[in-house]
Amino acid sequence: MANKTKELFLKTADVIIENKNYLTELDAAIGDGDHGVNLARGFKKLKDKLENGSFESRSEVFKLTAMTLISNVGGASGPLYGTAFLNISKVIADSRLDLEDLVEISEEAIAGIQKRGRAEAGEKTMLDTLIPASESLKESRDNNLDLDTALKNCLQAAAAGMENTIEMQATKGRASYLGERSIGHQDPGATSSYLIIETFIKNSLK
Amino acid sequence: MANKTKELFLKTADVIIENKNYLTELDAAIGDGDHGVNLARGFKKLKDKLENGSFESRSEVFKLTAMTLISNVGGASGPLYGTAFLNISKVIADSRLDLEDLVEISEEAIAGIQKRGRAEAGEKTMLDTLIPASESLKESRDNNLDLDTALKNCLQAAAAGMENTIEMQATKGRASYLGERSIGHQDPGATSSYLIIETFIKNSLK
Amino acid sequence: MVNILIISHSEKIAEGTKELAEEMKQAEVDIQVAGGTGDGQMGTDADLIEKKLKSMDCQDGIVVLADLGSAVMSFNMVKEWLSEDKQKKIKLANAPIVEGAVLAAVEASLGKNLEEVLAAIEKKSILNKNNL
Amino acid sequence: MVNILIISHSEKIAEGTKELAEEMKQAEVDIQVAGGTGDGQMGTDADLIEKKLKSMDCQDGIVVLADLGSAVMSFNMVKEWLSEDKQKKIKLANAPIVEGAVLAAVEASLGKNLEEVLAAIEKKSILNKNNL
Ligand SMILES: Nc1ncnc2c1ncn2[C@@H]1O[C@H](COP(=O)(O)OP(=O)(O)O)[C@@H](O)[C@H]1O
Ligand SMILES: Nc1ncnc2c1ncn2[C@@H]1O[C@H](COP(=O)(O)OP(=O)(O)O)[C@@H](O)[C@H]1O
Ligand SMILES: [Mg+2]
Ligand SMILES: [Mg+2]
Ligand SMILES: [Mg+2]
Ligand SMILES: [Mg+2]
Repeated sequence: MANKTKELFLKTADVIIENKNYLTELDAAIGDGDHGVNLARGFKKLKDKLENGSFESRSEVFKLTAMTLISNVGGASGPLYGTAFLNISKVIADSRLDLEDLVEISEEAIAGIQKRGRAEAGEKTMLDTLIPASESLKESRDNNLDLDTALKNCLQAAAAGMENTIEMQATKGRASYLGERSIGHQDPGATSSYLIIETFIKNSLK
Repeated sequence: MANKTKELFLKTADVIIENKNYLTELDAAIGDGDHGVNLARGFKKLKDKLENGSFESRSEVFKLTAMTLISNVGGASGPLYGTAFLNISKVIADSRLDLEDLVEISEEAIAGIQKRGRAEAGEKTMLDTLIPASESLKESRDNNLDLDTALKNCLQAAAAGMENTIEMQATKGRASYLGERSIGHQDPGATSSYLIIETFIKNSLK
Repeated sequence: MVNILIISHSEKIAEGTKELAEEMKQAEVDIQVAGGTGDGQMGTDADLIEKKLKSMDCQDGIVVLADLGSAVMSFNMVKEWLSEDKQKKIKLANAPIVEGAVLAAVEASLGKNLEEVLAAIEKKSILNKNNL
Repeated sequence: MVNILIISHSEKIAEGTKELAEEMKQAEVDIQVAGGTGDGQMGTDADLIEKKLKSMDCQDGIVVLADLGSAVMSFNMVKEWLSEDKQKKIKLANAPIVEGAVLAAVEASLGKNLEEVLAAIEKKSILNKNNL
């Protein structure tokens, strides 16, 4: 599984790097205009490390990703994504993942981000993509949906969550400095979270 | 009178420059260690300007001194001494000064320093040299003492005032950051004020 | 637009604060600095403060951030040299130099007026570092 | 002696703050900085924070001054990587980065303990710029 995971993160890195300017523009509107730059810096470094390394387990790849983002991103999203991936690395198995596993992984990621950022749903952050996505997975599990359907629903929930940040007022992160004036813009972190989820889901569905 | 005043300030500049290290050491003990450096910077510039200029009145020399210190000292003592000398320049006459004039001049200087620094007597600042010196002049005037005696008394009062700052706790300026631990050190500004008064008195007594 | 002047004993602090605040601007706010003595020493340069205050657009006011007492003393003095009209529109903030400048850049660029910018940055909550 | 770590998004702010604080030291206090991303950008570098916290003498504690939320987030994370004993002795101050660092340098160098240094710099009066 280590190699598939490595490929997945190389793909994710490409998606983030492709969206560098888009993410940066979103952050310029309500933050300091560096979210794309930050993540691209971290994911470029990750690509180097992945391409030049060999890995034994999924967990190892997640851990490398976490540490690389923590060390290289430079913005709040560094510790936030870093802790999310680090938490996942602690629970993720090397066997085929079922819906129950995905629920656990999503909850670990959210717990990591909340540990670092102390935010709740509705504060206009990456959590507003991730929490609905996780909730969707739980619902699918409770309703015994098949994995493909569950992932499609999850992606939809993530997209809706991301879009819902437009109408939210930021109460965490730099966008919170803008108060009411943060309303009307999509949160950059919610957007990068969507891109990551999308890449994960599209590439595991294949 | 312009030339005598020019000579007086050239002499004062030399005294301050000679005492640069001493004043700086006093400031290092309870401040940021630059009082001598600051004043030497200002008075060196003043020497240049005095040596290369010609002046029509006492007032003009005082004003040049004020503006030069304001522009070049870089520390609190710049605006403080600058405003003192500027105030003096507004009232000082070109005729021979009597005790009444000296009282007025000292009060103007103190008013200028208090306008800028909002300090009172006993806060361990330059005012603790200047206020006793001014009070002594007033007492001499009220007792109709002759000018020479008045100036000698004034110099003694200034010296005592300066020394009394040792036992004071600073409540203004950087030394106030030290709280009780400012006690036991002589205030650098009180010391430079004493040096200035001493130079003024010794050179006008000649 | 309210403009911003940052006065620090240290040129580095002044420059760095300006750069940090610039990042958060939502529109054109003029952020100027007066840092150090002009000859590379720690201190304040009254002439530089004067030059900045005179050259900056003061139409909607200027918020001044300063680090320590003697910077404030220099500023108070220079302010008195300006026209009464300008004096009324130039206000020293009781706010921390770095944190205050960043917030002021946001508020000013959102088109807030002088009193609003000051009110926003003089809040005690600016000291709470756990507003993540 | 309590030591001091200054964490800023800006290398210039971090360096300038250190220099300003050093001036007020009354004795040897170790004042270290972690400024910027390491490649000259604005941001925080968790590795640098870790390196500093690990290399600094923590015997009597370390007071940490940080500028904005994401610097605090990085610091909180790095702190968790340290031994429990060290964690207890490393405290983030709810104080402005520049003004707090200067005061902390004075207090620490006077031999105050960690709680005393924090109490001194977390006072609301630190916001009053007219303490001349
Ligand atoms: N306290 C927080 N909790 C969760 N997410 C946060 C928090 N603060 C910021 N974020 C997320 O981080 C994103 C900004 O990341 P980035 O621009 O890289 O960091 P910085 O704000 O330090 O420049 C925001 O769009 C938001 O989604
Ligand atoms: N508010 C004040 N009122 C009167 N004098 C003051 C005040 N603050 C500081 N001083 C005087 O200034 C002296 C320090 O001057 P200097 O070292 O040149 O300035 P800085 O403190 O800015 O480095 C102190 O010793 C004190 O006498
Ligand atoms: Mg950002
Ligand atoms: Mg940033
Ligand atoms: Mg000094
Ligand atoms: Mg100084």
